Amino acid sequence: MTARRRRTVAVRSLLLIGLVALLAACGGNTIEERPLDALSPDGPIAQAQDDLWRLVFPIAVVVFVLVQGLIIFAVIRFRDRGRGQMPKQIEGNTRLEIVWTVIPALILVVIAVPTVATIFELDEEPPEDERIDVTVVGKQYWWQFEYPDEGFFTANEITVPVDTPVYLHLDGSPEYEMPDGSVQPDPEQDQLVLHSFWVPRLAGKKQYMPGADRFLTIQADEPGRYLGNCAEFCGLSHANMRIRVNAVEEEEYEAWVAEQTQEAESFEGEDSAEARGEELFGVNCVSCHNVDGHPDNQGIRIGPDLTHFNSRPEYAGAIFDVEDDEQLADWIRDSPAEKPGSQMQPFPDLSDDEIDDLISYLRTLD
Amino acid sequence: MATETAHAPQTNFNVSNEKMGMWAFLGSELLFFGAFITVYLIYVPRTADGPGPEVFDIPFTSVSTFILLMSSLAMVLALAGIQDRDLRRFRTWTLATALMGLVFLGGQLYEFTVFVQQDGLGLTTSAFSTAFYVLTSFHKVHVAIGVLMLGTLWFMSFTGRIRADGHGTNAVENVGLYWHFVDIIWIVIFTIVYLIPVDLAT
Amino acid sequence: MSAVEDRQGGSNLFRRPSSTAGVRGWLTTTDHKRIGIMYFVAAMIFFMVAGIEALLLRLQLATPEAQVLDSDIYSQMFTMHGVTMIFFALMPLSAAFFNYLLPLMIGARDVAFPRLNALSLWVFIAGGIFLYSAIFFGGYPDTSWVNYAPIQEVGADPAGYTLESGAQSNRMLFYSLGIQIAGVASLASAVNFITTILNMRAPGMTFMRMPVFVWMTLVVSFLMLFAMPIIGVALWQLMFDAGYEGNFFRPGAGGEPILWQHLFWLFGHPEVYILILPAFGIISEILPTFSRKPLFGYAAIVFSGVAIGFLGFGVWAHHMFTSGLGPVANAAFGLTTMFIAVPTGIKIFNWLGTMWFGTLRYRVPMMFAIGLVAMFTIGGLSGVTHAIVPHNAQQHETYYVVAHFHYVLFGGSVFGLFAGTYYWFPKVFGRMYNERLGQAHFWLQLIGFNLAFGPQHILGLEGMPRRYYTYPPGMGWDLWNLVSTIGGFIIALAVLLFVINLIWSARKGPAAPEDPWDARTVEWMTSSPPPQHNWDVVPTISHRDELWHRKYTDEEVPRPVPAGASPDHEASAGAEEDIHLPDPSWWPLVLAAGMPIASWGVVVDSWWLIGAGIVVMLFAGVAWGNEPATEPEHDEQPGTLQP
Amino acid sequence: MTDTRDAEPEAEPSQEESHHHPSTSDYWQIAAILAVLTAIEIGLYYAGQAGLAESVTIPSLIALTILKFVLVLLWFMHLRFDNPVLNRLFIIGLVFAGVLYGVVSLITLT
Ligand code: HEA
Ligand code: HEA
Ligand code: HEC
Ligand code: CUA
Ligand SMILES: [Cu+2]
Repeated sequence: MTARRRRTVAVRSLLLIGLVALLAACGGNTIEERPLDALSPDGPIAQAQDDLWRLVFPIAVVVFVLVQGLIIFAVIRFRDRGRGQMPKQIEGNTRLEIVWTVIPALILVVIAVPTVATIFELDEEPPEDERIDVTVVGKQYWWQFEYPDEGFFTANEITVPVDTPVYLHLDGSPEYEMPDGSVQPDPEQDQLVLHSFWVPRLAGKKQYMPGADRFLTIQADEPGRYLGNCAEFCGLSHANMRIRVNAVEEEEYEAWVAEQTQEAESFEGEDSAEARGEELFGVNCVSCHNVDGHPDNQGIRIGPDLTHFNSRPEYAGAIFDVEDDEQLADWIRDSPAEKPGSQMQPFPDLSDDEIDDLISYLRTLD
Repeated sequence: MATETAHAPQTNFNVSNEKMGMWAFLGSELLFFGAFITVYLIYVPRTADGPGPEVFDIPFTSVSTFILLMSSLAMVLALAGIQDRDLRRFRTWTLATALMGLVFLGGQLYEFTVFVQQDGLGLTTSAFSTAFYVLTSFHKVHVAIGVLMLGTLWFMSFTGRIRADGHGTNAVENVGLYWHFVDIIWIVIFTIVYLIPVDLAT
Repeated sequence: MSAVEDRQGGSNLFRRPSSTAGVRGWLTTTDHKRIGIMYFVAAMIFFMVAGIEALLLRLQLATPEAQVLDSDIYSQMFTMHGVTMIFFALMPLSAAFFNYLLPLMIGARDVAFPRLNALSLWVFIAGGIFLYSAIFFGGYPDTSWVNYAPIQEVGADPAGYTLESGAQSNRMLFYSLGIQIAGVASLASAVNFITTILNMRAPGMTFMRMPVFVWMTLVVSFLMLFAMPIIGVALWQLMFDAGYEGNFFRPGAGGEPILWQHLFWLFGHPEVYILILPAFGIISEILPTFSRKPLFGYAAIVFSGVAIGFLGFGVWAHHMFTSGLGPVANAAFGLTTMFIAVPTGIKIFNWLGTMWFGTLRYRVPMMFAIGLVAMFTIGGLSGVTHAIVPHNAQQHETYYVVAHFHYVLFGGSVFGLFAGTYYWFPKVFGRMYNERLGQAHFWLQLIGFNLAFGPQHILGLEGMPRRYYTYPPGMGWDLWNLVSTIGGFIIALAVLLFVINLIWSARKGPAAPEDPWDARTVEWMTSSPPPQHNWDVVPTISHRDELWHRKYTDEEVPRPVPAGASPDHEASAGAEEDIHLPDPSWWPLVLAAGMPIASWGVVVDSWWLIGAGIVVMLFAGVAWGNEPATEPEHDEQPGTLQP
Repeated sequence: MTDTRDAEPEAEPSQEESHHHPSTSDYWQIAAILAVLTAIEIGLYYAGQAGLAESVTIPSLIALTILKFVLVLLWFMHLRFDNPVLNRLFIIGLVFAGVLYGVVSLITLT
């Protein structure tokens, strides 16, 4: 092949690759195929953001095609044909300079105006009586959610009604009401680091900033289970800190809230696996985990609130399936081995039976 | 240095390389101290229930500020000395400058011990204290380096690298620039770190 | 060098070394050309190390839930990859070009401060050695090259069930001190190059006759002059927080974590222009040479470069759009960011104008230069889409951003620096590189690069976050990650060809003439390689493309000047004798060595070691000030005491 | 680090700055003015303690500081007499520092 042939072939194959890539990116965006796709909005906030993309991306493509086209044209047309000819020594052209200063500037104005408008639009706070408030705390490496109006906690997964703005308060200096009525700062207040809350199909992300307050609105159009991730590097398990947003119809949401506000069943005095588990839990676990209704509960929130642990399909930053007994046993025995950097201490001294008992107890927490 | 410049100061701007380099460096230093001063200003109220700027001893600091200010005069007189080909005057004022610098440093260090021991303002007490100590310590480091350079200049006047015929004036001038710069930074620090915050705090 | 041999060292402690031969000659050299070569070699080594780190990352990401690296190692690898590439590969590579070419291009015999120049080199190398010694102190930094506070207070694993927490704070110290040291080197270079360009141009070399590469060096030097102190402050603060329980970024004690982001990006954004402008300068030399036309719109290219440098200080918060700065700040920074596309576009179009109607010769430097124009544009356009603030919330911290910055950094800076390496190789080594191998390198790199980073656009928009050591299957990410990994390895192969070509050609390549490319600027007027004193007679400049005007007539379609090129050897006989070259010195090396010593002291918390390092530095500094000139000035008697 | 060696050692200072060399008595006068300004600053501080409004003390303190800053720069550091290129190097730094840190404070404090 001559150098030129080689070049054209290379250029063509590059274009082909680009095209295939583009097609692959556009096709198959259902939530099953691409659960985290940032270009498939399923709510008004993400939609507003996406509208801008749909304006800007084609413009970028046009500029791309123009510049690459000019390059390819020049490369082919003005190649040295070996005739030893010397080109004219052109130093510049003021009119051209003005053209390619002004036109890009105008294009940018076209982009800038809707961008600024959308920035301010999205900054608006949804009216208090139409929204649901959720307080979010990013921990190393899981998310704590509190429904302040209803007064319960959950971890990694929230349930929200569709078509309702959910106003997230990313609370950098969390405080809790203890069982004795006092208000205490988060026990890990000094250990907080940055995280970023991101559920692509519902809204763009927002940093969780220790010591400060940040707010983010999300909203879903359709019922569904929307996936999300922590998007700011936060340590060893940054990749294992997922988010689930369960959007449901209004009635279903009410039922869920009613269930979540229930206390856990107590087995005190019984002689069963659950009762033994409850006791073991009191000895080993309540120092970190809150379980409303547990006889020894101290209201401590170092680990996730487990009152309704079994109602969540996944746990530990939503990386493990809750139904897998064996995995859960491993988790309790040595969680840092299962999830790097887990802040839950290993329990090497618990026997297999004890762990089974604990699991039996955990199964009642739904 | 290339020959063509060795005989006549044929630089494009007719300014010695050293002097130009020094000014560029000082421009960069403005960004350095600027950042520390900004952070300090933001952190003045962040005392985390520890002591705040009210612990500053303004009369004491005023005296050391005055000494540093006057050291700038001494410096410029040392330069005038060498420019007038008067080696003795140069030595005297250089030494005076260095000594005033040392007195300033001593005063500052003494003040630190008072803050730490009597007022309980440690480096780790609060964002305010960390910002205060680190800012003023970096200034001190600059003063200390300046004192060393002055000492070196003084020494050089005995080894023949600074001479009564004006040889070495360049070096004196550049050390002088550095010294005055350290002084003007302190002029700013004195007002912004000491006078205004204390005023606000009381 | 005769000037050096008849030196008179004096009998005191501060003797100057005399030999320019052997290892010792290299260690003590103050010759900007040798320093440039050492910069290049050291930076290339760091480049390969960082590249291998990248390959490890790519291996781990090739398939979902792979087990090549665990989370801890993965974090260390991407942090070191980023830090090394930015601070120890690309910045020093640019410095290598500045060093070697700047004096040649402005017609000087050396830089303004030759010993300071040597200091920059050794400090940079000392910093790299220090950073990589972290392996002996509990591992490499592992919290990304941006290291967002307050993670320095906490570490990647505060409970310490997986990592030892002592080791973690050491890692933070290596990050802050390692970059700090590299920063000192950059700051010193900045002062040096600014002074050199402003003060030491050859007769007739006015500002508007300076080659664009020199202009870009000037702009980059100013960017470094004003950006390095900012990161310096941030890193000191980080050090006090991580090593001495300071409270700069500790929210509990009143610190503001967001201040770190401000300071980091106040430096960080100018930094990215520090990385790209040298490449822009390089291709502004190459495109005209291989198009046989003057640069189109010289003034526009120069001023847009200055404008980019200036605006570059006003856009830093575009890295912080999701950190909650509020709509006003977001809008303002979104706008300034977008409008940087205007001066950059001016450059792109003027380069196209340079090629237009030219006679383009596709030698390897030209191919890389055109590659830069094409690839950088892609990266620039994705940069503009980042500036769409509301949608940035979807893009931020995803592979879409990773794709953006590899397109500008690799597709821009690396392509440009490689172009420059091929272009000036004959000048530096007096030998030609292998053209066919070079072309193979280009095509492999172009393909590998697009395979590696093109798919990352898609990955990012499909929601794949950055800095994830693993990802589950079923996200639609599997294919493109695999493609990206394959691309990464193709790049490695390409770079391997490059390195082989350089090493082989430097020894065995055919001899190169003075001016192999029929070039336009004065560095091609001296011999290849240039003599130590660069010029026998310093050229007098009367045109922008001085050499071209000496070779060709001023007609619209130029013809060779009958007398032929008039390089300046004629008058040279005997000129060498009175050229006073900068003399070798040990003190830059010694002074640089003090820095890692003191820094290790901070890491192991030993005041003794810190003190020792400081003493070494002070001693070297004083010795530096008192070092005798080897060539005694006629009226000086060093060593004699004066009353 | 001042570099005494790599310089052109005989960059005759007289040639460079021969224009107007301030005399030593100029220096003493400037120093006296600086001393007086400092005294006023301290006085202002005490006036503030004694109840003078912040809106008076703080702006005047800042103004006095700038005045001292400029005096040292122009006279002791010879900017008044030297080549303007030096001036510019410093002023660019000053402007950058002022604007950039001003914006950062503004964003952080609001
Ligand atoms: C060489 C380095 C380099 C260069 C030159 C650039 C250039 C640009 N960058 Fe990039 N950037 C980085 C390196 C670089 N960047 C890095 C390393 C990061 C990530 C850091 C990290 O988080 O780790 C980053 C991240 C980054 C972000 C943050 C993304 C995020 O984290 O959310 C943004 C946001 O606005 C951005 C924007 C831009 C813009 C607008 C340009 C512009 O300068 C580009 C201008 C060029 C063009 C636009 C193309 C040519 C122009 C034309 C052909 C004219 C016509 C065009 C139009 C009308 C549009 N960059
Ligand atoms: C100057 C800039 C630069 C350059 C040139 C590169 C080059 C490459 N980068 Fe770069 N990268 C960054 C700067 C750069 N990177 C930065 C700043 C980050 C962010 C870090 C952070 O998040 O903190 C990053 C992050 C980053 C990530 C994201 C990691 C993550 O977020 O989890 C990835 C992943 O694919 C990646 C891949 C690569 C690859 C494959 C190359 C290749 O192009 C490298 C090619 C080079 C070589 C391969 C060397 C040649 C080797 C030889 C000749 C020897 C042959 C040896 C063998 C084949 C074994 N980089
Ligand atoms: C040192 C404090 C601590 C103790 C003691 C502790 N845990 Fe945990 N636990 C945690 C933390 C922290 C997490 C979150 C880990 C993560 O997801 O990264 C956690 C998570 C869990 C989870 C997953 C919760 C979810 O929804 O994601 C379960 C289940 C659990 N712990 C059970 C137990 C049991 C059973 C015990 C007692 C045997 C126990 N923990 C003791 C701190 C603790
Ligand atoms: Cu939390 Cu990343
Ligand atoms: Cu940027």
